[in-house]
Amino acid sequence: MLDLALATLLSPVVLFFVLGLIAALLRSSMSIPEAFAKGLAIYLMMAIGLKGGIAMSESPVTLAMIGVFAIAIALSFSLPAIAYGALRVTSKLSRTDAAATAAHYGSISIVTFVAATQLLASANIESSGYMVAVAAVMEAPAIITALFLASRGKQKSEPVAGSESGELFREVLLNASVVVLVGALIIGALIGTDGAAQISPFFVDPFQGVLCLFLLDMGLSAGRGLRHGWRQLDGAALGFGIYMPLISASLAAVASILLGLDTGDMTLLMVLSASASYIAVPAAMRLALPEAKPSVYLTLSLGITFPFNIAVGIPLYLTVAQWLQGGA
Amino acid sequence: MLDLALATLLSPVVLFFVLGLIAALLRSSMSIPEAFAKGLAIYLMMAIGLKGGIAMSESPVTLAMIGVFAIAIALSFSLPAIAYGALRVTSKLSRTDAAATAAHYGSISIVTFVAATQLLASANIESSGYMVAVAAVMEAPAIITALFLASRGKQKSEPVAGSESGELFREVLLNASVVVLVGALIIGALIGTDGAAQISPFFVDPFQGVLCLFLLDMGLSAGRGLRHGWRQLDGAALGFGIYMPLISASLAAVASILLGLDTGDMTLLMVLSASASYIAVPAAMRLALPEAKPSVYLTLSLGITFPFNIAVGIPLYLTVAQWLQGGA
Amino acid sequence: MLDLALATLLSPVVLFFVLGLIAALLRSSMSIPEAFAKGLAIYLMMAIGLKGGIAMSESPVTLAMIGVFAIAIALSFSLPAIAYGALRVTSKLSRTDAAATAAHYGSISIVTFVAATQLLASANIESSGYMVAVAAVMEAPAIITALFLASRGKQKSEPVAGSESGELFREVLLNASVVVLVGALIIGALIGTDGAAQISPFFVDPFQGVLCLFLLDMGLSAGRGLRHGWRQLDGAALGFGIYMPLISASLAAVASILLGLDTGDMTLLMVLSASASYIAVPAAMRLALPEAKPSVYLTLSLGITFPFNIAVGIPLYLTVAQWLQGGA
Amino acid sequence: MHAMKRLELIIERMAMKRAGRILESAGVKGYTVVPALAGFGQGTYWQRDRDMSASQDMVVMIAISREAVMQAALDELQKLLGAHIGVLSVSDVNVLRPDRF
Amino acid sequence: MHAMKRLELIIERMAMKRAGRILESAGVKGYTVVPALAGFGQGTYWQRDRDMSASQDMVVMIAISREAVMQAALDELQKLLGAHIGVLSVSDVNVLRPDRF
Amino acid sequence: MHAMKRLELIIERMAMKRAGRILESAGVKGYTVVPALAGFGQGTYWQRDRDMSASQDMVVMIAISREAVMQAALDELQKLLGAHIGVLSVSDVNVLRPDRF
Ligand SMILES: Nc1ncnc2c1ncn2[C@@H]1O[C@H](COP(=O)(O)O)[C@@H](O)[C@H]1O
Ligand SMILES: Nc1ncnc2c1ncn2[C@@H]1O[C@H](COP(=O)(O)O)[C@@H](O)[C@H]1O
Ligand SMILES: Nc1ncnc2c1ncn2[C@@H]1O[C@H](COP(=O)(O)O)[C@@H](O)[C@H]1O
Ligand code: NA
Ligand code: NA
Ligand code: NA
Repeated sequence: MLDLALATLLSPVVLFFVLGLIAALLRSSMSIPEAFAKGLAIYLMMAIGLKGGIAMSESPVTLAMIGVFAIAIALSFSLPAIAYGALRVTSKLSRTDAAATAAHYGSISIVTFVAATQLLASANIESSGYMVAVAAVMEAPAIITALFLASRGKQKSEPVAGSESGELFREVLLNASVVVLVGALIIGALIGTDGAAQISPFFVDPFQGVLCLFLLDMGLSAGRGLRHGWRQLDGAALGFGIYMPLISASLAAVASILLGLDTGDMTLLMVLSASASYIAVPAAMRLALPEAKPSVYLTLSLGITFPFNIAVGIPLYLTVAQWLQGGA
Repeated sequence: MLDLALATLLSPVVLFFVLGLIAALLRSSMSIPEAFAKGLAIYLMMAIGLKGGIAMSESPVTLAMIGVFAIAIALSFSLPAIAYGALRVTSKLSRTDAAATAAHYGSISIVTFVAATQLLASANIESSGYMVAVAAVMEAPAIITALFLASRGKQKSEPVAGSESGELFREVLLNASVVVLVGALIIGALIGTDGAAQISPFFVDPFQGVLCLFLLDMGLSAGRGLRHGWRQLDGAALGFGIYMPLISASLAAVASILLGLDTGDMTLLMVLSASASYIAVPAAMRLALPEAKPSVYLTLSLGITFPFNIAVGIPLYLTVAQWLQGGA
Repeated sequence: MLDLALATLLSPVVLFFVLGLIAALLRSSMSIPEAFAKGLAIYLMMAIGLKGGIAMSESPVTLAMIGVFAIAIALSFSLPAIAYGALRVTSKLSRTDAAATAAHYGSISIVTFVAATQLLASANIESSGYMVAVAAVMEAPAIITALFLASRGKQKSEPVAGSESGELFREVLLNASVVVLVGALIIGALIGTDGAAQISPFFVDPFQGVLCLFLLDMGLSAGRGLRHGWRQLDGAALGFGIYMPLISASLAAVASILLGLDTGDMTLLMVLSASASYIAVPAAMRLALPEAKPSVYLTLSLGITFPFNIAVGIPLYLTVAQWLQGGA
Repeated sequence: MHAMKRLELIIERMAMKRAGRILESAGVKGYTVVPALAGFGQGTYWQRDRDMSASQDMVVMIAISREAVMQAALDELQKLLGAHIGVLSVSDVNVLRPDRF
Repeated sequence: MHAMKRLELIIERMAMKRAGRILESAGVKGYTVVPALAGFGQGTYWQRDRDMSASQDMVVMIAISREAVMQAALDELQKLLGAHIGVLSVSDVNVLRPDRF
Repeated sequence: MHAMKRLELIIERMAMKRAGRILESAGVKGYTVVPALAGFGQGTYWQRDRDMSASQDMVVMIAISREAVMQAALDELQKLLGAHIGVLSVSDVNVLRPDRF
């Protein structure tokens, strides 16, 4: 565990995250232009999707896989209910803020997922290519639960002025991360290992380096979120950012044992469950629950849970998975 | 032919184009930031120019080459006249819209050219490095023909208020694609194969991958153009987007036989002739013929002709070239 | 010397700079989006910092190194005084403009530094990894001297309305280039050669190519600066852009001999002293001396001194260093 | 010149399309959207390049229109602003070609 | 404070320099150009990040000037707008340092 | 609708935070910053994508506020403009929800 934690903390990716975090906390004026960071994000999702798709092209679809998808969707649907309950009971967040926050914790963070695959790779632990597809299906269901929770008890409300039927649906199912991840997955499956040779000098070799640059930016965002946002949160809400991933990971661990997943996939399912969205879900929440305060859910998901998972969570989940599998 | 078509359609580059197209048609909100896409475009043109220049540094300038340049310029000058005639006779486009559209079809699309060189490479068919220079000289002449066509019969009109002598000239001959393409070509010729070693990890190896990312964006642009623009066009205009490249490619085939080009270069000259500009010429038209409607020429060039060439045209032109050469 | 000059002038990096310069002087409309160029700049600084840090992880800190740092800081503090004196005596620049310009010449240009390391590498001359750290410490001291010079003789002035204590301090010590350079240096030292393997496909292999793209943009900026700015400068000021780097390099040569530096490090210290800042210091000057005219200091540093150093200065400093070392 | 109303609506980027639909269905013949870079309101700051979630990004929508049409749009916009963050203001301007509006 | 006119010209990015030359030669002492992100007019929509040809990109030019100078500029601008797409409006503003304009 | 003042301050990007602090401490409840792309003034031109030092970048700050508050801000802003490059103008606007300002 300590070895893992150290390996994680001394990986260049995490070190650049910490650099960004420190720069932001020291109020450095540095920033990475939004257009450039968005371009990198699309690159990363293409690369992850292709990798997963190529891996899937080599292994047949099994019944076990279908079970994993079903459980993953069930987790994404149900985790927000737990998150919402916890927030409403312990913190002073309004119903809408609690529901919007809950949606983030049911959904996933693809960068956290990637960081976990890197740690697995460096520890020589196998994981399945289709876990990228599992990540993709866990993006959206949480939003549905959250909307249900937010509207409970209210009279059926009119739609917001100017809204169009289908706009939320499109935002949730056709946002950039879903389109690129699922699209690249399918393309990866179509081109297979042969087609991959041409594009791996762009999508495989520099991947780690690009991730460093991206995490520098995430560190800057997280640090700035923390600096501006923590005042808006009470201790109970801040605590939620730490204990909620642990709850989610525990449930995912139980599910993984039922499914008979091996160490790698179990770790990844725990990581997906424990991670919280900070790009796709915030955008959907601005459309669906515009009254909810972005500073609440972003401070929690990007400022607290993301760093926690990167520095502590991932090695912890892996250790637990190894221990549950009787390994070391 | 079918093999070629399939190889084209299943190449990652085309698959990402299709992904973008579908996402746009389904009204996904995803987009690639303009600044990032423009940066990628400059990278692609540098890479293409360098490749051509390095190839040229190894082969002497021949009389035959000069013939190709002359014919290419002649094609760029004359194709707009055919395009203009066809549009005026069959469609309801105004004189100005028809002339502006014609300019696009006399000029070229460098991405279509690159896609063709990729197909040739994957089919192990040789082509000449100087064809990049041919592409560069075909960018501008079409614009002159189009301006002549648009002004025919009008009294000599005053220049637009605020315009400066030379501004159109600069836009046409010193736009980003001409500067970068020609500049990189010369630099490539100067540094030669030796100098190329240092920069090929950036300009050669990742090229295919960057092209995937760029074509995803082109798919998004094309799909959006189609969705908004097709209503502005009648059937005759839409048909033009398909039959005009076939006419251009036929003329180029005839010219290639006269010049005695081999299969690879013949295919490329057909592709250049058949392709239509969607960045440099639109910008020039906004200056020179501001009354022309961008939605007309962009829907045709980016929404119809580009996808047609990528999916159907390129393999077709190659097949025809092989057949004309008595090959297979 | 002639060989070196030719090798420099025919390197792709310099050729792309010249391409940009020519395009700008011909008033081409081409540009590289700011967001993209800023992203590239951050990439370059990460790469340079990592390289230096990894090199430092392999060699122990010596007393000699500490001497170099001390001298470098002293140079950065003192060069502005010379620059200021020269400008006030020879040109008609106001006190504020002269002080602001002087700050640029005491600070450094990291791209000039990189170009010099490339030339050294291509000539198989060793240089120390810690020179990157030397570059970093030379960024800021010059600003302090300049502020002192600008305020001399004035009554203690009130701070500018709306300014906050610490804002200048943060801008000077925590601007993007300091944060990324120093941060990446430390990270490089932490991960060492082992950790570098994963990220070198992104930070090492494509470095030269990215530099080409970045220098194309610098050429565009320099050319535009020259075209708009030279009218604001008299001959004496323009001359300063050429002779000042020679003065600075001479002082650095003397210092290098006292320190016993070898050819490579001596060249780099001369280059750092001779180079002038064009990103970090201009930003600091807008905060600290807003009355100073940006067109003055930018035309000099980016339009005159940068091209001079790239094309003439670097090979010259190397030749001098070789000669002083009794080498050839 | 001819008197018109200029609407300036500072609103979240995600609500831009909703506001656009309202303007269009009220009969406004055109609008232009300008990106915002940073802002301050109710004690909080945001800055585009410093928040990768982009969830606080704002835009400024400008629409020039006849008074009567504008009045119709305002009622619906007010409802939109009940839900979304936004600042709406209207001023008097003069235009050259009144038939365009 | 001192009364001035504020010109706001929403125009195609490619025509920006033409408009700038007109303003300058009419005696306007300065202008600032702001990029537009998206827009709607005559039944068509455009969005900067979604059209790689950038041929429909608009910008907003703002110039503050004395009334007499502005009047001179308007006549020439009107000619420009005969050819290009664009929306021009003028409003009253007050400034602090009148000698700058 | 309710009468308010609209401040438009065209100022160097580096001075944006200073202006923001002045507005905030004068009691202005919010402002929005829009990036500029290009500009002209006193015989010099600048363009964002063409100067990598970004030292001439400008932004446009928009703040809507009550007249009394605006007056307080103007005095301090005038001092800021003594040092920095900038163009300040104030105009009349009407808003819907006066309690927000
Ligand atoms: N009075 C105002 N003038 C201009 N922009 C404002 C004003 N108030 C708020 N804003 C903008 O609206 C955003 C949200 O404001 P608020 O709803 O007050 O949190 C701010 O970040 C500003 O960009
Ligand atoms: N009334 C208006 N108010 C603001 N912007 C407008 C208006 N009309 C047109 N525009 C802008 O001008 C562009 C072209 O308009 P049009 O000439 O109507 O197609 C639109 O896409 C908008 O960006
Ligand atoms: N009258 C004006 N109207 C609008 N913007 C202006 C005006 N004067 C100056 N500017 C802006 O302020 C910048 C600096 O102007 P100046 O201080 O005149 O050099 C210019 O580049 C413009 O962006
Ligand atoms: Na989760
Ligand atoms: Na063509
Ligand atoms: Na220096």
